[in-house]
Amino acid sequence: GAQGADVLVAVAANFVRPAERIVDDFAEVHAADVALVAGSTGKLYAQIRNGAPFDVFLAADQRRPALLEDEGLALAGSRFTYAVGRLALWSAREGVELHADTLRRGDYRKLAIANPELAPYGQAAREVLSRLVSLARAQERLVTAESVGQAFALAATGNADLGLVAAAQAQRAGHGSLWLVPESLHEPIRQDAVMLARSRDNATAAAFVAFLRTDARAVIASLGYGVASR
Amino acid sequence: MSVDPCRPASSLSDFAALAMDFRLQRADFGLVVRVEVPLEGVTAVFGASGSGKTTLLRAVAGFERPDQGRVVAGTDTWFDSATHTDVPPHRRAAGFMFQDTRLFPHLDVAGNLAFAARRARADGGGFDRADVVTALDLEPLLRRRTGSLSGGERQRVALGRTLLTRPRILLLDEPLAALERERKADILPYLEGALSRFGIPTLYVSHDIDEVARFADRMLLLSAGRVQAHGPTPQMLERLDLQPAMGRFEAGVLLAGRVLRRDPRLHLTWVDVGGDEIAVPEITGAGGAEVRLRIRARDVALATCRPEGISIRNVLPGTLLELTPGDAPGFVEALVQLHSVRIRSRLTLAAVEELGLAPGMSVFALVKTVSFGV
Amino acid sequence: MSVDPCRPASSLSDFAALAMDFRLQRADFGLVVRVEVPLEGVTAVFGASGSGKTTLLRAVAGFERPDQGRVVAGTDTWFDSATHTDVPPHRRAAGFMFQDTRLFPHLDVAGNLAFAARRARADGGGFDRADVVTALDLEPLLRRRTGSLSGGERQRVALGRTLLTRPRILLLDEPLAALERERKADILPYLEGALSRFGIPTLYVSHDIDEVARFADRMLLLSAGRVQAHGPTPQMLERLDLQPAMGRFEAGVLLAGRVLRRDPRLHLTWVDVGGDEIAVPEITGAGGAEVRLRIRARDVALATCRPEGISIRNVLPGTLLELTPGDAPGFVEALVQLHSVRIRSRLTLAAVEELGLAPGMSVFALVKTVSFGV
Amino acid sequence: MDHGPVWLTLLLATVTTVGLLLLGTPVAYWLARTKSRAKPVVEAVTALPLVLPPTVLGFYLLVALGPLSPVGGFWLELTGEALTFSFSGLVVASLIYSLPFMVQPLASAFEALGDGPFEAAASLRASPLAAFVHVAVPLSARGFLTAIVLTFTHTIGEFGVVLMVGGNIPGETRVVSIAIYEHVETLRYAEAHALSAGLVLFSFLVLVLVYALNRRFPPHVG
Amino acid sequence: MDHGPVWLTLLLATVTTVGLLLLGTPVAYWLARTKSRAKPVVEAVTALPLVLPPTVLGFYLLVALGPLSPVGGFWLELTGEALTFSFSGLVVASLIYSLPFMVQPLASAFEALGDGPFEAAASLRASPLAAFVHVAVPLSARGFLTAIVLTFTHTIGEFGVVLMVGGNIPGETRVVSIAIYEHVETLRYAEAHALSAGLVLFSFLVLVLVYALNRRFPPHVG
Ligand SMILES: Nc1ncnc2c1ncn2[C@@H]1O[C@H](COP(=O)(O)OP(=O)(O)OP(=O)(O)O)[C@@H](O)[C@H]1O
Ligand SMILES: Nc1ncnc2c1ncn2[C@@H]1O[C@H](COP(=O)(O)OP(=O)(O)OP(=O)(O)O)[C@@H](O)[C@H]1O
Ligand SMILES: [Mg+2]
Ligand SMILES: [Mg+2]
Repeated sequence: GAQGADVLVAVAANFVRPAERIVDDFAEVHAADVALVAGSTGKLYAQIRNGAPFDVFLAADQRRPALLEDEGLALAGSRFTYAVGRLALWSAREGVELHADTLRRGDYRKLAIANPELAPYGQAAREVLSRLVSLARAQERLVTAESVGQAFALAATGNADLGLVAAAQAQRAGHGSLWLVPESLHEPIRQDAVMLARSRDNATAAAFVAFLRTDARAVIASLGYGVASR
Repeated sequence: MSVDPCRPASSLSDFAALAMDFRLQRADFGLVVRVEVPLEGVTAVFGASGSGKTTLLRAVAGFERPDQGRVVAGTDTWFDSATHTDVPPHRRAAGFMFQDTRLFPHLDVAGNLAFAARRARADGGGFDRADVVTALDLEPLLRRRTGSLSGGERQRVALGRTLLTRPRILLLDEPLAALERERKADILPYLEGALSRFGIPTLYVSHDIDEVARFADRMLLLSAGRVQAHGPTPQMLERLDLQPAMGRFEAGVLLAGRVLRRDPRLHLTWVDVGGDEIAVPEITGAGGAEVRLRIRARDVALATCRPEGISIRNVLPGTLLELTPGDAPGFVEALVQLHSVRIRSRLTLAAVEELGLAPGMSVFALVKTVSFGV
Repeated sequence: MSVDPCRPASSLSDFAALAMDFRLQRADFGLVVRVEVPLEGVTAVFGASGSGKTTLLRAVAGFERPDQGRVVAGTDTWFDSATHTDVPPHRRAAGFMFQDTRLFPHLDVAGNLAFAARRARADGGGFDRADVVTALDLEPLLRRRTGSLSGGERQRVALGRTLLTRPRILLLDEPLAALERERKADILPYLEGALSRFGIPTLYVSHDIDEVARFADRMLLLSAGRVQAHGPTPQMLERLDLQPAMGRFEAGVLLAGRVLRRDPRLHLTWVDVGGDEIAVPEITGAGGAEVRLRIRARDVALATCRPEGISIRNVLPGTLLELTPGDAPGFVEALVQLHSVRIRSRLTLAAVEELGLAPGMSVFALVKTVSFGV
Repeated sequence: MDHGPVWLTLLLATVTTVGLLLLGTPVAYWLARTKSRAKPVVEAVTALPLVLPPTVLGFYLLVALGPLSPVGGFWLELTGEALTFSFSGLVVASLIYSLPFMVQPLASAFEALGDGPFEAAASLRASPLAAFVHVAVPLSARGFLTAIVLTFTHTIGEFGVVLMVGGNIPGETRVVSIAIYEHVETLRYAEAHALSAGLVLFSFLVLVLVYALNRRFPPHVG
Repeated sequence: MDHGPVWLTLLLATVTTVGLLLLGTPVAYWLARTKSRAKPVVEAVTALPLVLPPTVLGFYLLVALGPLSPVGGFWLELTGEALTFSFSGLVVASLIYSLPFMVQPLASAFEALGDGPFEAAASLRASPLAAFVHVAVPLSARGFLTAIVLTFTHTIGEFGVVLMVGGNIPGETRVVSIAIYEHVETLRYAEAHALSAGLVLFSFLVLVLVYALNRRFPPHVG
């Protein structure tokens, strides 16, 4: 059960996998019970504002942690970028040649992206598209998923022949065809973490955040994320 | 005794009577009632189909709310539009048996009886389950689902169920209509006996005057939502003006008598009716017991001289009082004064002419013993 | 004519007859029927409550599936367990009127009638809406929701609805049980006339022998799920052994006669019954018209010499054929041979002894004119 | 405010409700009248779409209706369009997801009728179909009302399945529920409140009207 | 596999169903029997929780039940625990969201009874309460079955509201539907398939059993 958990970490759905590894590593060192609560960043934010008992918030963007900081719900100065997401163009089919021209020429029926309004990966995908082609042209063959996870599902099930998804997801899938979108085509997808004000006296939470800043960097990097320079 | 709509309401006594004084409008049909029925014995409610019998009973039970007026049972006001009194049906302790039985389909017969028995008035008259089950022959049905019962079986169960609530007043809406004559003949004496034994006042709707004339103390005749007449059964049966409403073959008289003696070998009982002796089929009742004899006018013939060598047992001397036209052409109703009671006879115009019958003549009234239903 | 259960099935003719030859078990109740009814006229189905009347009709209509056997109407096999034939009810064209009416609550009365009329057999007999509405006096009810109809009104609507389907065979389950005598007397002649006019064969369940004796061609007597007897009405009414089942006050005879002459002033009609003249209340029918007279044994008295000065119109000379004990103690049933028909009389033992009645004696049968229901 | 989603929502809810009336009514009727031993199994199956979370059901529908599946492939061949990410796909998904709301109340209403009305109809020479249309349906009016209200409102509110299968394409599959959801997620609370309030108010008025009419024309049995 | 969510789901579904039986039955009964003019309004209100997307409804419930709201504050004071992100909060949210599934079929079943059985009960001296318990309830058995099945399965499958109000906290508010959702979201399809299959199979078996029993003891009305 989680009632007894020392630390409750709210984590953006796209980062659950790495977070689990990190928690395991952390537990080996600290013998502490850290529980993860996955969700969309917007939802988690709304919940924190309404009294959710989280200690640490690993968001998928920078905006929500910043808001929390402004609102005094997060510890001032605790915000930092724990991971930088990379975007990949991915197809479930093997051996497909994927590159910028694929998008430019529109060699696809449907392209799945995460909802730009909701997910930073969606936002980044939109930027890529608007740089390579006009957004209006891409629009009609675009399908928008609630989250980058669902965008991946759309591509993985073949409903969309292509998806602009998280590189970490594509890498983990271990199959299909992949083109890592150059970072020059979109603003970096900075994912910020913040420690919540209600947990200012929670030493374990502080330790976990510290762990995330330091020892976890290798794991994060190995799972398809960039890590921000300090 | 017809009802005078101008009688002031205050004259409705509130002791041991059911006072119904209300009006109730349902679309085209209006029921206007102003009548008081003693809270004892059986009051038969007659009237053509659609005359308002069921509606009257429903208003008494509390299932129809009169637009205006009062329903008072003894000292309890059940409904009064003036004071906004409206006692809910389940508190009126009126046992209503519905024309369409309304057995509970989720319970078996025993369950339906138990539903009632569990809620019986503690201080109510003594209907007990075994008694009712035996009288209505419900034993073979007890474990049966109600959905598979025959029409007559449903009625017996519904009657038993209503009796078991030990109501303060019984409202029976054609309780035996689906039963054949034989079965009725089995149940009626039980019902009659039980009602008088436990003293539960009853309003009894029936189409069949024969069915109730024997045990109804009073009759209430409805016609198009109005009380056309109301009074003790004997007087009501004598009234010629009511015959169209009561059915033309039903006219006759009801005579109170006393058992004189019995002949066990011949299975006959002689009854004294105000000085006349009438032979009827054997009655199981002690000598001196009071009985009522219903003699239908159509079963009475007249003779101007005492007939001999005839199988008709009762030849009663009397005086012809009056002759009135019957309700059908060719028929004449004769009223004959016996020793102290009067008897009614239905004749053909042909017979009246041939015998030269006229008021004042001495005649003999002939009544077959077998015309008395057992 | 009782039914011989050993008669081979092949003898069931399949021309213009309804052959019912099946068994059907429902928990404790078993219905075993092997009888053939001509597909014309009215067959009255009698029997105590719970004897299986409704079940029989339901099996014919197709609402109950026999466990084994056949139901054949004319040349159509409706059910045959051997060939797994089971024509669905709506294709049998059997107009079933339910004991509990089953009006459609979502339609008004006119809607209920229209439901049936719309589906009437094109080639069926000529019941038309206006005719039925008038005969059953449904006009004032047409716009009414069925939920608010009185018990009798419901039955009239249900009967009208069933007639309007112009069925090939009518199955009427106590169609008039909720109606008072007057109303019945209005409807019965219409029904009788219409049925014979349109030639729709009918099975008619009733508790009331008087109700159907006048127009039923045959009777089928059920007792505990078995056909106890079956045959033409006159013979059935004469059979003493059936009296317990048919009700003890119902015994009598049914005589076929022919209208001789009428007296419009006295409103009498004389009917020739096999050489005897019987005066009855006025019949609206031409001279020479065939009529049936039902004479109940309880309405017949006997005399050893011709009585004088008596109001009884019909004094019929005859010979006493036999005396048998009645079904109740103290009663005797007498069979009297008239010119060519026989008549039954119910007497007291006391009368038999006093008059010294014995078979072979000459007697006079006395029958009041008024005992014939109009 | 963009009216597209509102219009699309109403269209989807209407099409789903009408579709389920056509598809679900016979199923419910069969369930209520059958004596088959398979009845409990079919009954259970009709309730099953509820037990899976909408998004998950949506995921499986995505697989089942996708162009790689037999159904989706057939549809693609037939119409030249994929079933997913189209309004047709949404309808199919909604039909499946809302099935229980139509079938269950209807089966319950039909069963409550018992055999009486059907026998009466057959005795008046009405075929089973006629008995169904002219007797069973009007007598089950209250059951239909319940089924329609549950189906319609549920289709309005549902978006897990719809989002997954529909792909949130403006004018094609972007319904109101997704729009409100987006507003909430992106902290545009004022817009979310306005749209929610509009949806609730509109639905409330429609429902009050429907129930008031139902009251005026009571479908009462007995 | 972690059994916590399964257990929690069954507990939540059971508590919600029982709770709604207790709360929804009187409401449905009132709706079916009342002659009040407010009836259509109340009827509409009981259907409204369906029109909002679960997440959005969840959002409003989050606000309404949160420690800053009067309700949430009162609860906090009373129990010392917040209503949101607790099992109690989940129950409250589920009760509200599943209300229509209980009330609507029940009201429909009660209405189908008409006045007959109630008059019969009153004529046998049964109080309105007794008539309700001993007549209306058993005669509406099929309606109860429908209401219970819809409520229970819907509570199992629902997760939008639950996720929002409950917060997906392991052992406290993390139910199966959320777990499956999470598996799908985090691309652990194998786990999602296993859990979904288990859920569907289990539900199917329970439903078949329930329907088969219902068939054996028919609650038939006449
Ligand atoms: N709600 C109503 N709206 C209109 N008319 C009604 C309503 N309820 C009853 N009636 C009419 O009132 C009259 C009296 O009905 P009621 O049921 O009291 O008759 P009844 O004397 O019991 O007849 P029956 O012997 O046929 O049962 C009938 O004509 C009936 O149609
Ligand atoms: N499904 C069943 N299970 C058990 N018994 C049944 C079933 N259906 C009918 N019966 C019984 O069969 C017998 C005949 O019923 P039926 O309805 O045919 O009688 P009926 O002659 O029409 O009687 P009534 O004149 O009372 O209507 C009754 O005793 C009834 O209880
Ligand atoms: Mg009545
Ligand atoms: Mg019967």
